[in-house]
Amino acid sequence: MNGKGRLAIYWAASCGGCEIAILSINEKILDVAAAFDIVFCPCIMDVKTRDVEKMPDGHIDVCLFNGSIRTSEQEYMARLLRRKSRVLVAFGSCAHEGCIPALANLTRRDEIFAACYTDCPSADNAARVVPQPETRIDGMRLHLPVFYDTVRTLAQTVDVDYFLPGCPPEAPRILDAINAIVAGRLPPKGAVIGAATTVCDECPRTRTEKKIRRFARTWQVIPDEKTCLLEQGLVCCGPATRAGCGALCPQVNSPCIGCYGPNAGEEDQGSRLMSALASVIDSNDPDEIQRIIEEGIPDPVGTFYRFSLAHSMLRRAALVPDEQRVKLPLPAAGTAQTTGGEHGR
Amino acid sequence: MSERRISIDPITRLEGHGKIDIFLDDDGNVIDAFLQIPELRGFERFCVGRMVEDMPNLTSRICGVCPEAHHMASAKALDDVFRVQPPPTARKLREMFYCIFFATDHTTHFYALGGPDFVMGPDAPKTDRNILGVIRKVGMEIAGRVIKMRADGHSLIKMIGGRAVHPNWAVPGGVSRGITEEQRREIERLGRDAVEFARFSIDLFNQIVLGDSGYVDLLRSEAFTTRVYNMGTVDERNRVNFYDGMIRVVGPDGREHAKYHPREYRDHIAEHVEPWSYLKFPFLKKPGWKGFVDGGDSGLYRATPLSRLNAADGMATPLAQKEYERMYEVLGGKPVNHTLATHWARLIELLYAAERWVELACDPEITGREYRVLPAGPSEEGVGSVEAPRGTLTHHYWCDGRGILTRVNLIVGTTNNYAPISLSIKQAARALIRKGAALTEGVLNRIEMAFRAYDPCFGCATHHMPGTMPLEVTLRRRDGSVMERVRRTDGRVVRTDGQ
Amino acid sequence: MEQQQFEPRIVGFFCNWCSYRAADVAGTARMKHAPNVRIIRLMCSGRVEPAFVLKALADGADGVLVAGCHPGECHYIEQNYKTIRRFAMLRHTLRALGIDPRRVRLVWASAGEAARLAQAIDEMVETVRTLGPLRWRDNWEEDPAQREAADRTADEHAAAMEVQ
Amino acid sequence: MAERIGVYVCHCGTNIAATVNVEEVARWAKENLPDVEVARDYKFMCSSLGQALIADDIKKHGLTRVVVAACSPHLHERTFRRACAAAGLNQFLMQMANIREHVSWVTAQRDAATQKAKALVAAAVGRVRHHAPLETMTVKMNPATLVVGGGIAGIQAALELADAGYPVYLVEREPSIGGHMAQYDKTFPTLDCAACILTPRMSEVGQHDRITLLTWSELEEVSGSIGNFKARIRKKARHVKEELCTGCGLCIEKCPRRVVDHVFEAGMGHRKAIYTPFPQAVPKIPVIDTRSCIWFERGKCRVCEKMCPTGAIDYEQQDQILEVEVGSIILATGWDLFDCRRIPQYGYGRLANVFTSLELERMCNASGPTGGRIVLRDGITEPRSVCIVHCVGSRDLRYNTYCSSICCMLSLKLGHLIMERTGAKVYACYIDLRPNKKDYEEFYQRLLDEGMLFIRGKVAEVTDVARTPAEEGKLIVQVEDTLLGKQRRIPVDMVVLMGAIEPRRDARDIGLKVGISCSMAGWFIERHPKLDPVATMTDGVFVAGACQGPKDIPDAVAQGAAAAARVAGMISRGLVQIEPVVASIDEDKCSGCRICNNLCPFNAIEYIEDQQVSRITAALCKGCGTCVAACPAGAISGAHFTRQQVFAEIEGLLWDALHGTGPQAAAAAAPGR
Repeated sequence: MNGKGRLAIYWAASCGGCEIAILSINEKILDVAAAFDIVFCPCIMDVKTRDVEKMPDGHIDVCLFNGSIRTSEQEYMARLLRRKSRVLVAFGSCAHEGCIPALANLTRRDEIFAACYTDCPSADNAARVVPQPETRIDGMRLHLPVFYDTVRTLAQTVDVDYFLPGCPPEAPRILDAINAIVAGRLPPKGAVIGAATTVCDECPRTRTEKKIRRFARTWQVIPDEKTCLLEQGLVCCGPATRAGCGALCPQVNSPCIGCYGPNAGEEDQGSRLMSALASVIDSNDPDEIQRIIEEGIPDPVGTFYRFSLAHSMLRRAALVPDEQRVKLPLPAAGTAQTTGGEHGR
Repeated sequence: MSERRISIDPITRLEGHGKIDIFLDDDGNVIDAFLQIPELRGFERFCVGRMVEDMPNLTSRICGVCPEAHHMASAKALDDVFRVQPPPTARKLREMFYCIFFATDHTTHFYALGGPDFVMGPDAPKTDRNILGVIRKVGMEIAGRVIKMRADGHSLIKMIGGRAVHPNWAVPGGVSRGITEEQRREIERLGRDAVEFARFSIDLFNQIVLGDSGYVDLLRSEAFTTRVYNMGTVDERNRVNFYDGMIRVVGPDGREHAKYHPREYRDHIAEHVEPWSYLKFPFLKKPGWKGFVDGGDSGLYRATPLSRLNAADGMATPLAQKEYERMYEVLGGKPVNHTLATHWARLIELLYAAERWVELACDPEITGREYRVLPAGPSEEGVGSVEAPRGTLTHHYWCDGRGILTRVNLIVGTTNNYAPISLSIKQAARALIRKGAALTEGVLNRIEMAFRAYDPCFGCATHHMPGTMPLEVTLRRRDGSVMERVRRTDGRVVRTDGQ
Repeated sequence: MEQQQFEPRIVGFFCNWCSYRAADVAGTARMKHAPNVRIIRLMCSGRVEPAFVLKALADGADGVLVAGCHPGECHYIEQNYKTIRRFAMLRHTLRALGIDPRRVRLVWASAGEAARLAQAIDEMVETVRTLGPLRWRDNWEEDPAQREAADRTADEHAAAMEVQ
Repeated sequence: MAERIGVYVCHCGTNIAATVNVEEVARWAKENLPDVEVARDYKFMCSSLGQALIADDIKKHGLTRVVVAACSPHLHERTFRRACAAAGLNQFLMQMANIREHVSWVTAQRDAATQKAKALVAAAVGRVRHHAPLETMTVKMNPATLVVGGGIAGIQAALELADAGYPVYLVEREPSIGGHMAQYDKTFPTLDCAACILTPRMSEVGQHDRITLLTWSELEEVSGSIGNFKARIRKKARHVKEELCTGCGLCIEKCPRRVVDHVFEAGMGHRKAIYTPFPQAVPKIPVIDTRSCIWFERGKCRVCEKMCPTGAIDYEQQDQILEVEVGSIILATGWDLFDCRRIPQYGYGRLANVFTSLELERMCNASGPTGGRIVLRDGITEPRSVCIVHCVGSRDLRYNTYCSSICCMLSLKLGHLIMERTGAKVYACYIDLRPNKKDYEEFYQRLLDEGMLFIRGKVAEVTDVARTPAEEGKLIVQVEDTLLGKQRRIPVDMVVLMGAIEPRRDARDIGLKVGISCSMAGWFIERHPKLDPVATMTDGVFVAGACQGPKDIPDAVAQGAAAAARVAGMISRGLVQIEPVVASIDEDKCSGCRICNNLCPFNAIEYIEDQQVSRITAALCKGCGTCVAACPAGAISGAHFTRQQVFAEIEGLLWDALHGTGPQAAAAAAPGR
């Protein structure tokens, strides 16, 4: 990159933690300001979408895009910034994998609206009002973006060049990435900029062979501070989670919750964790195995896919769960689909 | 009769999306103004089915600006769900951790978000009206102190809570790990710096704002005065407390309206729903929902630094108490209803947070080894509440015998202020946009100042993801055709600033 | 009508030593059974990763059948016990995702049990037939209305004209 | 880089072509599947002409991958791999699609069959693209062998190998080799003296310059793999210096402490605190039993020390750990006798004159406690009637379901000896008599002639509660005679229980150490029950004798020799081949989480402490892929069954769902909601 580059930082469906993380590189932020002109960063300065729309395509050298896509407005911004940016980086867990808000993929828009507006314990909403894409109040027209059923990652919406994992990415990793970009030391397109091993590699706890008789809930044990949390029965996502954070959570005596996503070259973090944990259950008796699993891991999706449901192979729960489908004896294909379908909306 | 609409889309320098629509009649007078929040995430729904003990980590993702607030409210809700009393060491660690966060967060807002309006002035070129502008104006030395203050805060939050953003530390019955004596010494040392920084920030506010009659007039002006109820958490002696206490509500006239335990929140407040926004409008049940009007008969209330001071009888630390008294002296007694005074109140809270932080760091119990007790098992329900920088934050969980959530309700800091913010905006718009009066960008910024004072975080508010789109004002006829548009053209300038 | 009937697609993961041979024997003995199961040969049922099953379901399978040696008879001594453990975990997860556990089945078949295997295959095909097509990708296929909404945002901006 | 794939669809005469439209499948493959260079259908791909077809295309079209859609790979994978190899294409770059056993032979619906055949071909094509050329590895064979167990089977194996000129380490946990056979007097059916045939072999072992004999020693740990095992052996302290001891026996003679010998004498006789199990022991060097030695108990005595002419006694002696390196291991750890107390109604341990077969063996033995006299517990009275109870703990669902196989003959032998030496009347209560080998039936006939009485029926109870005067002072055996179809009460002086032959109590631990497993019953599992009875699933580890299942002396000896022959074969070749379908760990990706560490029954995975990574020993890996599936970091990959290959196979199998063709993909195309 010769001369000053143009940098954009945008947030779609994110919590703002990624911006805080960027600010957390502290004085280094000035180095960034030296290397880049920040041409778009609504969080801290008054630059407008209009300005972005006016830019020629590819005008922005690097766009750090955090947040996932769950409304029409965010989809629009994603498309716009893809067009205007030469390098589009999916920054942080939300853009990369959907993060915790993607657990919403276990539900549907109508269920979310019900919980938030019509059936909310503190709502005063006898009229059962829910937000509408368009509202008219004596001639005045008000618009809201459309709320999608499914949270999508940035890469499931537009073409993405690089990914930076973490919720949020730790400052050193952010600097690594920025320096790589500045120095033009860019990995092949589509690469996740991060470590190629998992959290255990950075975890100071002592490990031995694993034999699990019981999965413990975090409220049930005060873990010993020296030995592997998994060996103490706690479901630690470390073994299946990309390194790079420095194993911060295990070091405050809390199990890794998996925010860095799967290891390099892996697509589905949950399936790796599932397989690993099941493999070391110390029983060959199907009933006992069932009990160990159901008691210790009552919420498998929330445990294995806490941060990566949108990016997982199945992406979400069935819009119409099998048990809710109308079951006909040997239905003809067409029928089955439409009956299945009608429940979708 | 053609109707005209001004659309400020979106509002900037806050955490979250926001869009203001102002409707004018042919004379150019304001008919009505709407603050729309264009997003929602639905934590209330998708947390159902999760393990209840996961909530401090799940809900901290509601907002990356104040994850500590959700982490704490959630942990307290878990204490309640599991019917467990954290040992004194844990309680104090949590409060200290929380004060460190408060000081850091208030710093961010004053210097990066709200501050620029004062430091640079509402009519300064918009390109300067941001943190970089502030740095240029106040100089690198001060900028360095601001950056250091934030860096110290985050490094301590990381040291204690494990991570600078989204800590993974609080558990039902306490915290996952205590602190060592050497860590304590570090915390105390940086705490003393923080107290100095807070005092320095107040002096800065005195010079720049109180020293400038123009600002003082603006601050006292009717355009920025909203008379609604005030909410805040108070300790046993009715002094401001962020971490724990009773909820106290004081009327626009300064009389106590209610004082209740957070568990009883639903006896006192309810939420109103409008089809044109994803965000709900909480209000006090007794006066009830009367629409966007202020006064004692309307249920609107604020939960902000200013309302917390209004709702309390004083501050629990000496220096902050002095500043508290001085503010009311200067602004003519309690309660203060001048929205812009919120910035001042915020700095007083900053000072209190820093002092309390040092107090707790010096507490002999703070390094105790008993920082966690194991509960027997989950009960069916629990409520937890703290004062988030942007208002009273309430988490309410229901779960089954396995500790799996069956229902979740969240009333988040900024949400409390949604209605009063809308009202303030309407008032500001009415006062500032009049026929004949040129519609300048400065005018629009003043309107934005009306809500910026609340330091609103619509990220929290709607448990939707923040993200702001630049300000733009469009005047349209009812048919939608554009009459005129006012926009800021400062994109390039920022670049040249950088060099 | 026959063509009308829904024909489930089922992916099979069979171990090389017992179940795959059993399937061979079923063929050699000309035991007619549903052709709906398409078999992948692995050395051991212990090689089956949950990811294989998820991949199959995501790519259009209506069901998955995993087959291995009987417990205690594993060619690799005890690896099929790990299969039991993983399978329990997988089904636990699939249920939470709204997938009927009957769509994913684990059977044991020694090389001699061709008939038993053929029967299991027929049973499974019928079960999945009654459950209906899974057609997983439809779950996230974009609703046209959503695209329009996104485009509308674009139009509003495009329509705008500037006045300083 | 794009591959050039050849697809060959076999008609198999009409076996496939009658049901699958093979021409269509081939045409379709060429047109629809990426990188397919040629696609042909042919009558018999496995014929030499068919193979030539592939070979020619490999040369002519420069094919880099080959897919053969035909019968089951179990039938012809080797054939087509060889064909490819012959044409210069690595054999692992060929993949088969099973469209006969799995398609044409299981359905009659032509459309469905053709559709499925396409799916299987698409899967094979998708998969083969990701295949890697693999080479079989070879390792050098260490000529030394470790034999565990010094019974007749182990002795046989050791001698065979040593005589062939290869070094052998023979490990025996007792002070002397010889095993159970040394306890016997006579052996069936020939009734020749056990000692006479065993002791020469024992001394041969003792003197053999190629055999390192390690008695009073136990196997501690085994690492490494075929060709290069490392074994740690604990040489327990004898407290007698082997290099000085002459085996004169003075120490034993003078030792003041006499204790009951529960091992060799089966509790029937005594030994000293310092002892050799029996006079002909090999080696002759005694052992101090520190649990009964007065010096070790109370710190006085030291008589043996005073007596020893060569000063060989050493009370301070410590256990030693020896490390030996061997190329293969033969387990011949033998068996334990069923504990007859477990069947209380038979009264063993409660009723004085109920004996076990081993106890009787010792009594019969001329050099045994009674000098060969068969007497009741009082040590004087000879029994006038004896009842031998068969299947005690065998063929019994409550204990062991299997048949111990030697007890019938043992019973006949003992019956003969009892009658010969006491003239007593001998009954045998049996379920079935199984004298099923060379000369066994004849021996049975002989015993019938000698007047031994056989009652078909499982004994219900042995009691001393008399119902009639005739039963007074006797043991009464309650049994249903299923031939006469009536209950009988047989009063006798002595009852002998034919206890079951059981696996060694610690067989599983030993199995674990060398990475082989035991059946439910506890016998070591052989690689194949018929075709490979002495090899195991772990290359380089063999089993011989009763540790693999109950057997008599001739079978044990045969297996010992067989195992030795297998080992000798590998040693003479000097090199051993290792399958390339194994797992390997990418140590950069491995975080050392140790999830995989105890998933391998073959001990192929070891944890490298200082580097904090796990590593797989290819020679030990059997390629099952369980660890590959378990690795949470995705650091383990399984050659020829990589995730990439299987994923590609899945995508191929579901081509019609993914690419919107075929009956219901059409429906799938229709808007879902």
